[in-house]
Amino acid sequence: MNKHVLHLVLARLVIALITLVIVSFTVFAATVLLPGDVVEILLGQAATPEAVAGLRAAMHLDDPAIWRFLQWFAGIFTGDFGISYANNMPVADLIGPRLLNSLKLAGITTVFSVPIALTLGITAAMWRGSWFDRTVTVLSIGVVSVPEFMVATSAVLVFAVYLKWLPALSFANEIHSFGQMLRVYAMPVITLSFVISAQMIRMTRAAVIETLNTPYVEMALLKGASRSRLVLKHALPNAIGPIVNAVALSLSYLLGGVIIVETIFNYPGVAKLMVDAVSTRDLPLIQTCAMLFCIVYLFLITTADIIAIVSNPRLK
Amino acid sequence: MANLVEIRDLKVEATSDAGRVIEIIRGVSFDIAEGEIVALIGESGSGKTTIALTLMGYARNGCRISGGSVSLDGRDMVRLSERERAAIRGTEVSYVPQSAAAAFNPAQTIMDQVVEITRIHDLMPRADAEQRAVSLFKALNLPNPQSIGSRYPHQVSGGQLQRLSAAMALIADPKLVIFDEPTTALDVTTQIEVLRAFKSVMKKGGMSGVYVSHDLAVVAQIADRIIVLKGGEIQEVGATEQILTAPQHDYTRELLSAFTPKQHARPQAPTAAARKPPLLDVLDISAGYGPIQADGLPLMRALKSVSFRLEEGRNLGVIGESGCGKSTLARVIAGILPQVKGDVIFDGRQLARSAAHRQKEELRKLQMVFQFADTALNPSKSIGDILSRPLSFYHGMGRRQQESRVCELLDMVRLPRAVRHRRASELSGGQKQRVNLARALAAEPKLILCDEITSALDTVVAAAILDLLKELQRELGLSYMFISHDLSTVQAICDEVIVMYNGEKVEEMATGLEEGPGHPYSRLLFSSVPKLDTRWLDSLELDPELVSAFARR
Amino acid sequence: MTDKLTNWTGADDAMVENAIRRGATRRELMQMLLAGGIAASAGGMILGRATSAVAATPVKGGSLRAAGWSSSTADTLDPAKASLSTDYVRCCAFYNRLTFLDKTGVPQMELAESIETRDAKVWTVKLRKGVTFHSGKTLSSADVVYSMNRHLDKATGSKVNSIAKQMTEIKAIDDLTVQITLASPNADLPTILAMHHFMIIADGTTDFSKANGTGAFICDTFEPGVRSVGKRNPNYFKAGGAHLDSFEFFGIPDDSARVNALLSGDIQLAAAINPRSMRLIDSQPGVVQFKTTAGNYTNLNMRLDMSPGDKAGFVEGVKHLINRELIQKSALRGLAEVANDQPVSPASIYHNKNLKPKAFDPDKAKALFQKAGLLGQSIPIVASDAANSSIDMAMILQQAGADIGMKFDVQRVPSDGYWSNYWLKAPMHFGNINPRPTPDILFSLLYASDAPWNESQFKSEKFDRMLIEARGLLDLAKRKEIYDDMQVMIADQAGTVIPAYLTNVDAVSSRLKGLEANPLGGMMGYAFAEYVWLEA
Amino acid sequence: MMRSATQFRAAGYSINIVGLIGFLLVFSWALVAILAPWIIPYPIGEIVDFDYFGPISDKFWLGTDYLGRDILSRILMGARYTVGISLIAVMISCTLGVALGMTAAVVGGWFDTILSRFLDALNSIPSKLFGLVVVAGIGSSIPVLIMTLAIIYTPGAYRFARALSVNINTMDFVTVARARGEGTFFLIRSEILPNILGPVLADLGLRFVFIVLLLSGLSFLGLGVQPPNADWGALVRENIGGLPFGAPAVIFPSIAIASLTIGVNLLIDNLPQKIRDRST
Repeated sequence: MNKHVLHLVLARLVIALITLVIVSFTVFAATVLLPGDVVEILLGQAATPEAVAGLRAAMHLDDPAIWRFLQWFAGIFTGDFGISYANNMPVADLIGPRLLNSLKLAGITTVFSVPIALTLGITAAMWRGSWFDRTVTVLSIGVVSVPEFMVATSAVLVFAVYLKWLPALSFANEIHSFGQMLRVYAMPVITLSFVISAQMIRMTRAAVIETLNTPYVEMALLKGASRSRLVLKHALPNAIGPIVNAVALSLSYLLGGVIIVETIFNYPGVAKLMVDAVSTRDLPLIQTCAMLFCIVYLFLITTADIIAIVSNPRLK
Repeated sequence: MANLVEIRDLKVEATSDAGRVIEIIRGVSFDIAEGEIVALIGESGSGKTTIALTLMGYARNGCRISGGSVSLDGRDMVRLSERERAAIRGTEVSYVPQSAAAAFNPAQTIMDQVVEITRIHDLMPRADAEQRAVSLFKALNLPNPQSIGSRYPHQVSGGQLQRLSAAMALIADPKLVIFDEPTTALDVTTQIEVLRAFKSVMKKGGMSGVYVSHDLAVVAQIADRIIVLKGGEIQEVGATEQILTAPQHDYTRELLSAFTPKQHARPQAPTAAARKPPLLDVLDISAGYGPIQADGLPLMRALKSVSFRLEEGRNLGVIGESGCGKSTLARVIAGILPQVKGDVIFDGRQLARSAAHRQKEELRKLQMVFQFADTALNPSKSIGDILSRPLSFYHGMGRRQQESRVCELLDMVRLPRAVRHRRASELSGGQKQRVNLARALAAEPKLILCDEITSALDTVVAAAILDLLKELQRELGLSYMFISHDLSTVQAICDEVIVMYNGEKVEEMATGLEEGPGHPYSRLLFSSVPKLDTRWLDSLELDPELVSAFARR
Repeated sequence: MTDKLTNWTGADDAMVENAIRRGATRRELMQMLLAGGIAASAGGMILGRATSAVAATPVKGGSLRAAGWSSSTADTLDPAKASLSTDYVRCCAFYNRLTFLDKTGVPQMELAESIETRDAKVWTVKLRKGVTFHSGKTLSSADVVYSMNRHLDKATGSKVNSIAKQMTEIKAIDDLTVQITLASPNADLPTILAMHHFMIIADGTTDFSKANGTGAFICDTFEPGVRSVGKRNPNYFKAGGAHLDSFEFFGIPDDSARVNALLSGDIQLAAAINPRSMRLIDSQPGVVQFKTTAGNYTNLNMRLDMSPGDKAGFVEGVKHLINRELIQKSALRGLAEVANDQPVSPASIYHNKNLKPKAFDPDKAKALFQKAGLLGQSIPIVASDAANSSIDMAMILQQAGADIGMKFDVQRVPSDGYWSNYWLKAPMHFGNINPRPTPDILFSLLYASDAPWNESQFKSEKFDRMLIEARGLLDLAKRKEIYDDMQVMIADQAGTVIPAYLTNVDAVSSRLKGLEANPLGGMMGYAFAEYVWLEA
Repeated sequence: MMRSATQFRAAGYSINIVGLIGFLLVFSWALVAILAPWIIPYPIGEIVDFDYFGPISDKFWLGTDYLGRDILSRILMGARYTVGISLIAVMISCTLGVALGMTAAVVGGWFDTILSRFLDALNSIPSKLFGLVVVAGIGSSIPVLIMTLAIIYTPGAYRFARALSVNINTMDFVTVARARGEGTFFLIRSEILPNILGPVLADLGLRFVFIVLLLSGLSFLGLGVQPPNADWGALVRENIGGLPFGAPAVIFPSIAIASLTIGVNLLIDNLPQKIRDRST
């Protein structure tokens, strides 16, 4: 019985690993396709042919790209992610603290937005067709349709510039108390929640409505169960599969997709790092970032799959 | 006896997708006395379930109670507020669903759901509730009553679920219990157990009951009174005995006659047939699901080296209970599930294992009709399109040819030509099954595999379908392989029967010899078919060993 | 009241003020003035004035947060590699140069005590005594030799390699004396040494994850693409040293975000405000705008060796079709000075004032295009956010073209990789040139036949000869004459359209004091950190 | 559920008032997109006002932008790009994704596995990197832009459609068709597709919103819409500086985006019963 689940889970993990390899190679290929290499870009306007040649030699960028990729790839297994071309620092050191920041932001956003989104989705489903339901559905679309940078900038103007309640920038490295944490994260989190909630709300609503039409919910109704009991105890547990899936997909945005928020609030996360890496053609850095995003993405969807499997007693 | 329930001039109306409002219950009135069990008999669409549900003040999505009164123990369920109704549901009137499998929440343990009523209305501490549940399990003689509650619905058999759902309804010993076709989904051998259990519990508790069913024989065993319904109106009300023996209303008679179909007239001497090469020759087939094991056989074996042959123009019945592999057999022959071992020789040619590798001609000559008419029809296509596809596919017909041929086919299966513009969802179960049949006929096959095609239908409709099959056979010289769990249907149409149990062919015989079957399982099976006799169930003596050996409780 | 004195200029005032700021003693100053041939009496008066000007008495302490506009993982503390304003600011805070330019563009001594030459070819640099690196090591000639030689080593990837190349020999004479020999005479060496890339680092330094300089701040934190924090250097060689206790710097690329950060008080200095945001800060109390026209510009380049640039008349046509006033008014919101197609800005003493900008004259342009046989053809212009407001300029030209039936097809390309993929390569593209201290550097970088960045492939032996000649001259007036002519040549012959010199606006909190203009660029030539102070 | 009086019926198909509003919004924007060149008051590139972020005036109905260009004209022209490009892109991505999704579900086996993995991979590549590669590799033009958007959003549509198709694939009527010997294409086209249409449309709605937004992002990678033209997202972005003093130049483009995206979704969420019923 549980052996079965284990089997499914393992299968998922193996598949995830395969995907990972595909991605890192695809990203590598993509980067190599880009014109201009790290040397030209580092030298910028000073990139005279001989200067370029010289620096290239100095940085051992003459050996074929694929070879460097393989070296990097081999390195991973020894926990060595290579040295950044752009500033000769170990990639691990560059990413480490920023990854932590990103995860913090993502985590807090999750804690904040997921419950709200689910509640809205579920309540909307509960009173399906009601005005509440309609407003939620329309608003959820309205909210995503406002460009992210617009939301962020407006938030800064209102809360930081005029009301002076919150700082305009998020200094992740200055948090010593819970209060400060709230102040620092409030705006980025709100902005991000705006972006990711819609999909969760819609999917949750759909999934719950789906299960509300099943015989066992009717049965519960005929036992005299209240509306809330119908939804929470009977519909919801059976809607978990699709819901976690939607949540996972929305959350997968929180690592690589938050570039705008990172820029506007000057929040040092990995998204900006990745963009920099791409602009400087910093292969080891790009590779590692891409790996990272992919891992998180796969982690999320795989967890979603697994939760779906586990939450379904038929597979126990 | 005072009346527990008094229904007066009840009206229910439904709104169709197109927005039309139709009255589906047209002024029904009847009473139920204390401790009385009343059966609502009728075909699908007769409104029997709808009426039963109004007793809980509930009307399904798209329906609403538009008139009349349903007074339960003096309170009118129609007038009460939703909150008040909720308070009564489960405590005073409770419901045993048609398909327990669907009515149990897959995500919760059985015990949670059985005691839920006591939690909702909080009637007693959980411990007591569980006590009570266990005693009910005993009373409904469920196996290992102590532990069964901790399982999940998918971990117990259909028969057990059905009884558990009864326990679920009885937990708060209500005054009235509504049974909605509780045994329709069960195998005959199981059905007996369930019926017995219900009957005894009800009698002990002295509860009133409403028993909704389309199966007179079943009702005969349990009900005191029978109400015959048709098109949302009461046709006849009477004591069970009287309804069975001296029916007043024509419709009631129709039902009764449909129940005992005429035996199939044996065709020309088998000896003559014997000389012909067999139309279908199945040699030592093994098949199943799951990964292939070391021994070259799949993990879950549904068929274990089954062989038989079927001569042209003759009909073979395959009978057995759910999970005996009879449907798998059909799927193997149709090439839907490739066998791992054995051969299928059809019309003198050996067939490839998978339909994908068979030739069009082979596929054309061998058609299959599925059990569930509605899932077998694409809901988003018109009947016309569905029927013309095989015409263009097999016979490469042009548009106009198709048009006329479709009409012919519809005539053949006794459906109005106008149907071809409708979608499946707009047809009744019987009509859908006819469409399925027509689709098979469109291919002009030699053999049709009928997988339980009548078991989802009302008796009358089923009988009509059987007659249709016979006529078609006469006109087109078809052969049928007829799969069913119901002996009488098989008797009605087949020349030979093979009895299957647990993936194996246990017996092969000519129909009509059921009185003296060799194999004990066959005996059990045949004796379990309910008879139109109120005393049948009580008088029935089953060899307990047989039961314990074969019946999947 | 300066009229009493003969040849005393505001520049000298500034020099004195700076000297005072750098903690020069009264005695030193008197010497300096006497060297300038000024009577002690007058000198005293000047000193009084100077000190009072400076004596908006600096406040010690406080920590400053300032934001530049760009920051990436390519941020570096290696002066040789420094490429963004962000790098310059940090280098200025952590290191020192041998010389630096005061606000009038005159080189002043910093780590060097004196720089002398006889023939402008062989230079002797005497170093200050008792200057120590943050590591505690004392500054010696070896450090200077090492710092200079790095620029000649290809492996360093120095930005000023092409300029450093003229230093054929750099050798230590003694512990505090270095001799620099040039390939050919160049009177501008002191100015060249004032460029940010020529910061002095400790001998043998290879690891730049932290900065070990002699600067006013000690590098406390440095995270590339994130931020840097400097703590006040207690034993800084300049008397008094920096006013601020700590100095944090980072980049906020998003323009409105940078302004908002300033308005909300999170930072005290927001560099390079986009003209579009001016209205926002105009209206704000407590915010001061600090404008510098240092002479950086965005220019449209037409390669003379490629179509359409090679067609006679086309370049001139474009020079007449580009509406300089409109660009200055609309695209740059008046934060610019209309320019005349040559790189020496009014901030430089060598600027040719008599060279007037070409008039906006569509009809003339039309005629010229007709002559070039290009009228009505669709001509691609490559623009990018990488080159400041180049897209707006391109659109303005495009519109003007549309009115005379000339199709300019503006291609916006990613700022990512722009310099290596499009700049200097596309037949018609935009460039963006940062201020350079001397015309010589500008010309040899951009217009000499062998210039590494000859944007329009302008080639002229005459021009090259004039360049060499002027370089060797120690006589200021004669040089200016030559440079004037060269500016005219460029304006008329080169394929580069320079519509305006951009004015750089730094928005600062009114608490921030001590900021001044500097020809090396905004933020006081990026060196503000050590001079400014915060009022409570 | 009784029919509310606010609904009207036409030839068996009926759409409620909310859906009608959605339809009108989308329709009018589509109309604008088509007619734009003839109805814009000023050429979009021309600087008509020396004042920037100008207020609403009878000369400039929606004020002027950061260069002093007429915003109304720019929005009207922008409709061409936003509506046109986004609609086409979303169509392509959904068509592609759904087609692949159904094929994967029907064919199953290694085909399914490989395809799913590959698209997952594609999905986890940052769109900026992807965009850059495209500009660098193929260069930049409207068709390229559309394809890029489409490709970026195909994996999502695929995941969604595949999940639905897998369910339908187990239905008897599909088995019947198989047993009849039908080919994959027929199974997909006429057995599966009609039955997943409803949910697919609903999904398309949300996807559309994201594409509209990503569009502006990509145009800043130099991909697609070239100056002086601009899509709405780009309009908001280039005028964001005007937000602090509520410049119409930044407010109205945002409103335009919102109205379009909300319109599309209202329309889809309230499609006529007959179409929605096809969803199973």
